[in-house]
Amino acid sequence: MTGQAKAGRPNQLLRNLNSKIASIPMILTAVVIFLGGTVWTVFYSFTNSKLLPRLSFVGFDQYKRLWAAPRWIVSIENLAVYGVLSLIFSLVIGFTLAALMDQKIRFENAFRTIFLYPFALSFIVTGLVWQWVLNPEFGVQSVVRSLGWTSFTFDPLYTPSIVIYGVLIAALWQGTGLVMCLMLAGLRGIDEDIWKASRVDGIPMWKTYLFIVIPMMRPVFITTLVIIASGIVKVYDLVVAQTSGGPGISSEVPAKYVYDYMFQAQNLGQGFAASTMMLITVAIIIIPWAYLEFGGGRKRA
Amino acid sequence: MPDTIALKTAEVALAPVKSFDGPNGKKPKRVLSPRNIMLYGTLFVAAAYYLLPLYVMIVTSLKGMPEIRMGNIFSPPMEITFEPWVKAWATACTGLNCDGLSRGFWNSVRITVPSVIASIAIASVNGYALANWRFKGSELFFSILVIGAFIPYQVMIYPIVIVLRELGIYGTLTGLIIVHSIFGMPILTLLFRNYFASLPQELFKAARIDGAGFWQIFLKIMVPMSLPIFVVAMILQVTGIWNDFLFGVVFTRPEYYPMTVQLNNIVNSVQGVKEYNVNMAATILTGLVPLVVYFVSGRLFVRGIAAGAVKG
Amino acid sequence: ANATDLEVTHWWTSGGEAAAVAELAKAFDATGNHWVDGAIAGSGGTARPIMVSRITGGDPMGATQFNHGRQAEELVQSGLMRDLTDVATAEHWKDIIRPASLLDSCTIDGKIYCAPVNIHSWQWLWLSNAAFKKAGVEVPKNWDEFVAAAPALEKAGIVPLAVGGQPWQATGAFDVLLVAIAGKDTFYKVFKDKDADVAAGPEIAKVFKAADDARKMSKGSNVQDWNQATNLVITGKAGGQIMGDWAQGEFALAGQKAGTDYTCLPGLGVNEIISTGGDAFYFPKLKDEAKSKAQDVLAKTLLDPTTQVAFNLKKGSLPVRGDVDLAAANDCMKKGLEILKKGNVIEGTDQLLSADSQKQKEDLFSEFFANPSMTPEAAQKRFAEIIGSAD
Amino acid sequence: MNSSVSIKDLSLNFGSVSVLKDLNLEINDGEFLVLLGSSGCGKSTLLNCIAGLLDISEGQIHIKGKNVTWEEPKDRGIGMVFQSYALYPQMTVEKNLSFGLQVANIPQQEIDKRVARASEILQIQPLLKRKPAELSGGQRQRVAIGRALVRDVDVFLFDEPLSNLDAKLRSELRVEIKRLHQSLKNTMIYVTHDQIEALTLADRIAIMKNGIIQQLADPTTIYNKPRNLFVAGFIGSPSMNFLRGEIAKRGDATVFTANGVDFNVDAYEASGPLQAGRKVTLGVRPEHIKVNENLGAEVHDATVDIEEPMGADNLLWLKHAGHTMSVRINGARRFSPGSQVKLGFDMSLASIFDAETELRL
Amino acid sequence: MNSSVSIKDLSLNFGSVSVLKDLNLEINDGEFLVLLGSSGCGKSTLLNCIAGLLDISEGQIHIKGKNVTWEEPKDRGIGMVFQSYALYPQMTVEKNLSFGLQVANIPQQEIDKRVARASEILQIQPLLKRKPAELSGGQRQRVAIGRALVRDVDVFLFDEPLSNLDAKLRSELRVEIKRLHQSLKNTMIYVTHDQIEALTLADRIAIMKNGIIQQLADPTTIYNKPRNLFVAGFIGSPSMNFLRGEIAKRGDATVFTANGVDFNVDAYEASGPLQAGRKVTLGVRPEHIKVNENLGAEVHDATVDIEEPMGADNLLWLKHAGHTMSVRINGARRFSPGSQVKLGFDMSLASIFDAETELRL
Ligand SMILES: Nc1ncnc2c1ncn2[C@@H]1O[C@H](COP(=O)(O)OP(=O)(O)OP(=O)(O)O)[C@@H](O)[C@H]1O
Ligand SMILES: Nc1ncnc2c1ncn2[C@@H]1O[C@H](COP(=O)(O)OP(=O)(O)OP(=O)(O)O)[C@@H](O)[C@H]1O
Ligand SMILES: [Mg+2]
Ligand SMILES: [Mg+2]
Repeated sequence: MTGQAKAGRPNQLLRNLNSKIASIPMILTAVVIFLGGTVWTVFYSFTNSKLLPRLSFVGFDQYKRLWAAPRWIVSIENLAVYGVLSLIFSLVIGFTLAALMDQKIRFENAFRTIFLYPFALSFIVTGLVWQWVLNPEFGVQSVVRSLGWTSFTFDPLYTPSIVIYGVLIAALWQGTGLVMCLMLAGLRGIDEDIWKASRVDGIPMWKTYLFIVIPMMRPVFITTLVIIASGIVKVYDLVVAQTSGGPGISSEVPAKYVYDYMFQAQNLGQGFAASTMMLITVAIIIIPWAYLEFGGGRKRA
Repeated sequence: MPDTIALKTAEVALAPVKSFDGPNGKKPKRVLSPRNIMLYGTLFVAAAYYLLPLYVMIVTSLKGMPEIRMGNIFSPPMEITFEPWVKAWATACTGLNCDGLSRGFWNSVRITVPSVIASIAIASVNGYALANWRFKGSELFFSILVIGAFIPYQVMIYPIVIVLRELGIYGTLTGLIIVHSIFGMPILTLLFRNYFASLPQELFKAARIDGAGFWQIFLKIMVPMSLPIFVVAMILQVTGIWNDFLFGVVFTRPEYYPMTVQLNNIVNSVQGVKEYNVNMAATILTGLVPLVVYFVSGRLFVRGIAAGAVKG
Repeated sequence: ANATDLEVTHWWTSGGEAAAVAELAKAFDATGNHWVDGAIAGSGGTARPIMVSRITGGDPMGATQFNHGRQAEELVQSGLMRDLTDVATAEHWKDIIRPASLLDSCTIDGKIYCAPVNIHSWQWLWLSNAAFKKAGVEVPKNWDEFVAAAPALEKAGIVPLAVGGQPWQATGAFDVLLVAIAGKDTFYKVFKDKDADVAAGPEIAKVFKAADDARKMSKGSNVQDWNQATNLVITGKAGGQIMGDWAQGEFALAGQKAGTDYTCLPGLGVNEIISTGGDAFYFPKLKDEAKSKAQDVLAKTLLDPTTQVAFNLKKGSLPVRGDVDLAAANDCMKKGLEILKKGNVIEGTDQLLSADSQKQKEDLFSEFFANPSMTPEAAQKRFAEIIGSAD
Repeated sequence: MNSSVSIKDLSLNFGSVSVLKDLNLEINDGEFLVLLGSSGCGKSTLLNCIAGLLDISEGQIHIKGKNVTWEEPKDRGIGMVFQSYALYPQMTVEKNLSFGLQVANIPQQEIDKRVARASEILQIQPLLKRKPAELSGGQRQRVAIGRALVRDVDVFLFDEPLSNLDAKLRSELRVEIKRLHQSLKNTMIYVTHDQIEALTLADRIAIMKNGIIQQLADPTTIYNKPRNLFVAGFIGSPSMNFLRGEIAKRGDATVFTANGVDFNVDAYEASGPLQAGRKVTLGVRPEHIKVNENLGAEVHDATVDIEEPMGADNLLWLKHAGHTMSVRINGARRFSPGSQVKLGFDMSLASIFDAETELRL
Repeated sequence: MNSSVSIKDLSLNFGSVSVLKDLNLEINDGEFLVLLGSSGCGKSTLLNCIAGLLDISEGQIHIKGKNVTWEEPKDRGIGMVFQSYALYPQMTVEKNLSFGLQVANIPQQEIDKRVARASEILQIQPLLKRKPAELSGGQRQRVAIGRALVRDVDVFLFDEPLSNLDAKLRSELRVEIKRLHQSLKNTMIYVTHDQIEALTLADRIAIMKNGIIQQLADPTTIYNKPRNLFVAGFIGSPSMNFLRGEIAKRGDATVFTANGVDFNVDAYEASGPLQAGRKVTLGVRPEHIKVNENLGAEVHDATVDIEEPMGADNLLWLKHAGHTMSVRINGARRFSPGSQVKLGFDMSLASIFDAETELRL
């Protein structure tokens, strides 16, 4: 009888056919572009391709050179500093603003729009504006000096040791609005009764946020983290627009290294080696996470 | 006993306001309580930080070059001039073409509209398939896709150039639309998948029992229920695609160059002194479309995010 | 002929450059065809990847600017570029173009793939007469005097040496110092023979010493673009700038006169040698027959004597033909032509080094100029390493 | 008895919508008061006002004789248990119980003592190290009660604490809450829309509708002598049978007549005179109608429409002179649909309401 | 009677978790079958398998004699009503009803006819132009039923259709569904975890636990002769009283003895012999214990612990020889906590289970 049932079982490939057809763009993108592109990139990182990809293998030479290049090291350091700080500050500022917005305030719409609008602007714009605001000759520094505080110095973009913070200021200006929105949406999803319970328990508001609400917003933080983190790894436009990696190489970032070596230096192999390093870093962080979120999710649901 | 009720009404009428000792009714609230001062103080300071660059942009764009050279970027223009705006829009030069941003504007529209539509259409169908019609491997492809969100665009340029070349659509608008769809796919699919998964499964089941198929359920049941998430997707995509520079210039030819290319040219091709006022005017003009989209649909944005993004 | 649209990409977008391009376009349009301008701002670094992508992506433009030399080598090898040998023979390019190295750079396996349009030399020091007047010192006649005058300039609130933030500017300045201080032979030993020992040797150490001076003198020039730096000189905010002859276009545009408003010192006034790099146009292979024809027309037009004169006057560079009359040339240009005639020329580093090595050099020198804590010795060590591994 | 919570002329508006209107309520010390009413009638709102979670628009609230109208919730001496439990999800049960105390800077020793006591009373000692997600619904509810318990408060407020639980658990926890009240003797105010909960738990029930208390009395009174039609219909499942008709005199006897059928109502203890001709509604509870047995003097004919066996009981839906009527009989007695039966009505247990004012006569 | 739905050896796994195991079930034509079980036991899963919304792992499903194991839901001749109504929020009621028909390309005339008929049966004609958001819970539920109705199906599947409604509405709609079944005579499979619904509606009840059917029988049998301890405990509210003890002989008489107290069980109709010494569990329903009246021969002493008046009934929680016991008496009889009472047990209505196999003896 069971055998009979099996005989009637339709072809597994045809089951759910529409869904499979509809997913073709996704499958193609995932497999051909992201997976294929990645494999291709890794593959060619072992060649000494110059302007055009060609199959002349040089083993790990590109990687040796990469890790010997001071500019790559600086890029990595910058990304680390920028990444950690922008993660922390985006989350802290975004959450703080969201918490303030959640206090049943007046003009909520106006405030939200103000915090969010920079997100609508491109990095070129953001970079340009902040390049200008931070320009020592007529930006904040000169304004403060003209007010009488002549020794005031604030020129992050022209001081190699702190230039990355100048970039950070602009990045936060652009990105925290979105984080605020995500957090606000998360806060709005918190059960009203939790607030009431904590008020009855006499728990001060800040403690409620810190010890009760934030831990409850784990999914929001994860989504936000994905969005911020994917932005951090990719940071390129802002640096190009704001500092072009300068002064010197002090605000270089990995994505720019990749781009510059692939296209300006016409050394694809080197660029591919650098991208491979980036991909590995991303994979180390993301794959366990993706597994937990999506792979393990089936069992949990 | 209708009289009881009459009596009660009379009673109320006779005794106007009962007064008790001590606190009564609403707790009086001071407008200037320390809490409010802190709250609004912080908000206003933050708002000032966010508005400052916009203010600088606007003020600068209304000044003449001499005034800019003299002074303070924060001071309001002594003499308002719209010259920079005109120049940015209509006469700024890029190489030999001196028609400002205007030539790129329609290109941007031509790129943005179909790209936004295509990328949202594709991602929403993907998200729907992933949420409601899972098949073997669908989650695996999705995981790859999400990891793809972390790959810097620059890394992918070369492979994509090759793919588009092989497809014979390199340099065409179609090619660019595909590229935008590809790079919009990870985050959008994530959003749509989460959103559709948060809709009641029973609706989907009911529709299946009613005999509706994959596309009918999507078009007739799911889409009409999903306005908020479509708004979020639209905002993200309009912003992203309108502001895109790299793809617009790498994957098309000059006749399709978007506005950002002109912006980049205006900003980067300096004629001796940087014309900050023109740059700022160009900047604002370029950002205008996404800004308008924001102002119009900002409220739906938060709602949509609450509905889609937040549920991990 | 029917009017054929030909798209030409380039990165000439500054004031002087754009004016020069307009001359080319005018001349081409006069042939009955149409020049479709595809300018991409932000220097070659931004523009080249876009051009290369388009050529490799199968959607090539009609013609494109490259620095001749090695930038387009592989594209030619992959058969993506049009062979111009026929045009060249018909127009006798071999005879009229000088120095011959320019055409050599366009020649691969005996075939000619590009049309050089100008000669650019890097080895110039531009000085603001007004700045020195303000500081109360004589306008220097060579690099050493300039270094000596620096403190006075600083005291007057003037940045002695303007160096823009773009990496190639610092690199270029160093190369100029190298030729000027270490001489032609050392230059070739380092860049042509890639002799790492020489690069690590005492000759080059002197160059690094000078570069160190330059670095100190350049402190405070908070600008990015080369022409902004030039503008500092024009407006007297900076004493001088090491920059190629294209800077002249900016001076001209600002209405300044060589000799009275500014002073130019070829070879830094030390060693009057100029390099002969330059720009050239490449013509990707096109399927469209009419366009291919138009490409030939454009190639011819670019080297047309009148075009050459008009273009180079605006651009501030030297024409590639020896047979044109540059009566309208100004002081500085004449100096350049003189040197050219004497044959005191070297090849440009773009022709000698791969883009990759150039990029590494740029990384080094942009860091060196921006980071005062990097000693000349450390920098020289890395320089020697780059030369050692250069190709 | 002292009044523990006293609400005076309380009004509350949300914007222009008035939710509570001039509400007065005295709750005695140690009393178990249930606020009962259908969804949206303002029960939770009233409870939140007492807790201080909502700012009232008018009136005063006194707890233990103290005017707390403007006090913060934590200073009112109240503990509250929420429908959705509102446990802090990332804290262990122990932490959930002690967090409020720690914030109030109560010495650790004292905290431990109180947590131990509460968890003993509620028998949640084995759960102390778990997190809420690892608890069943009933256990969560117990922890939520525990959180109020440790705070050593005078007044417990419950907002539908059982409505998220399944039927079986609900009846178990109901008993536990009752037992808790018996041992603690605190004042408890309990919101529900489940009448079984109300009837079993309450010392007194306040039935609300549209923000107004309809009747405030002990469960027996509410059940047997509902003050108006709303209360009568609201309490009892299945609902009281209502017949619309009028009073008439048949000789000496007073009868209720509807659709041409008379019911002798002499046995009914009216609080006022039942004049002939007065339009009234007669209400009879399903269990006060006898079928085929012990019928009494007056016998009515009816047809069985639907039978609903419910285990211990059996519910019959009958057709009787144009009305549909439900009757509850012993579960062992079965009737098939369509069969003819005889009914007897016990008028001493019935209710008669004026048709217009809807008040009980 | 023909079998309308027949499930053969059905198994279903979610990944490695087995939810349904080798399940066999024959449902007769026109039968009202209720699937009853606690949360998570697999009721909805089974229903979804029948509907074709889940792919089964093993076995077959036949509807009306046709093997539909791999058919699409729409081709199985079933209609389904969901707990959350699952109305399409953006469509009017009319559109909700006709959507499935339009999808199936049925002529508009026919659609109109069917919608008219369904809305007449369910009395929702005035609502046809509204959207679901503008309907009350009960109305929504009715529309949901209507959606199944218009499709003219053989088998109706209900997944806890009433559990989102309040008690009053629930009991009203329960009657309506019963009436609907009586008039349509379709096969209906109804999932619930509310035993009252199960008992009142079902022709037969299938009680499930962990994906296995524990007992499949008519309500009376289930209530009076539960096949095992689980069924006995699951059905009845408050739950059956269970006493753990053993069988003993006292002279001729067979007794059940626990905590030193004997209960004569001669009146019990055992399906097997009750040997002395066998460890058993005695189950007595609360309504089968008499208090102070009609006690019978054997009298036990007990103390009232808690009283739960529930209107028509009164529930007493008693302490009796170390057990806690619930007894249901008439609502009019009241006892205060602490009072001493005498109990009589009706053993002919009791159940005895083997302590180990938990099966009824
Ligand atoms: N924040 C608010 N703003 C406006 N109206 C509100 C608000 N909260 C409640 N209401 C309204 O006040 C009325 C009473 O609400 P309340 O929550 O007290 O009802 P409830 O009796 O507790 O009902 P339930 O049994 O559903 O919990 C409702 O009509 C509701 O719509
Ligand atoms: N998609 C799924 N993946 C994994 N496990 C599932 C899935 N759906 C249901 N289950 C599990 O299968 C079991 C049966 O679920 P089902 O929904 O049939 O229960 P139910 O009897 O309908 O309960 P309820 O009364 O709560 O609706 C549960 O333990 C549940 O956790
Ligand atoms: Mg409520
Ligand atoms: Mg279920």
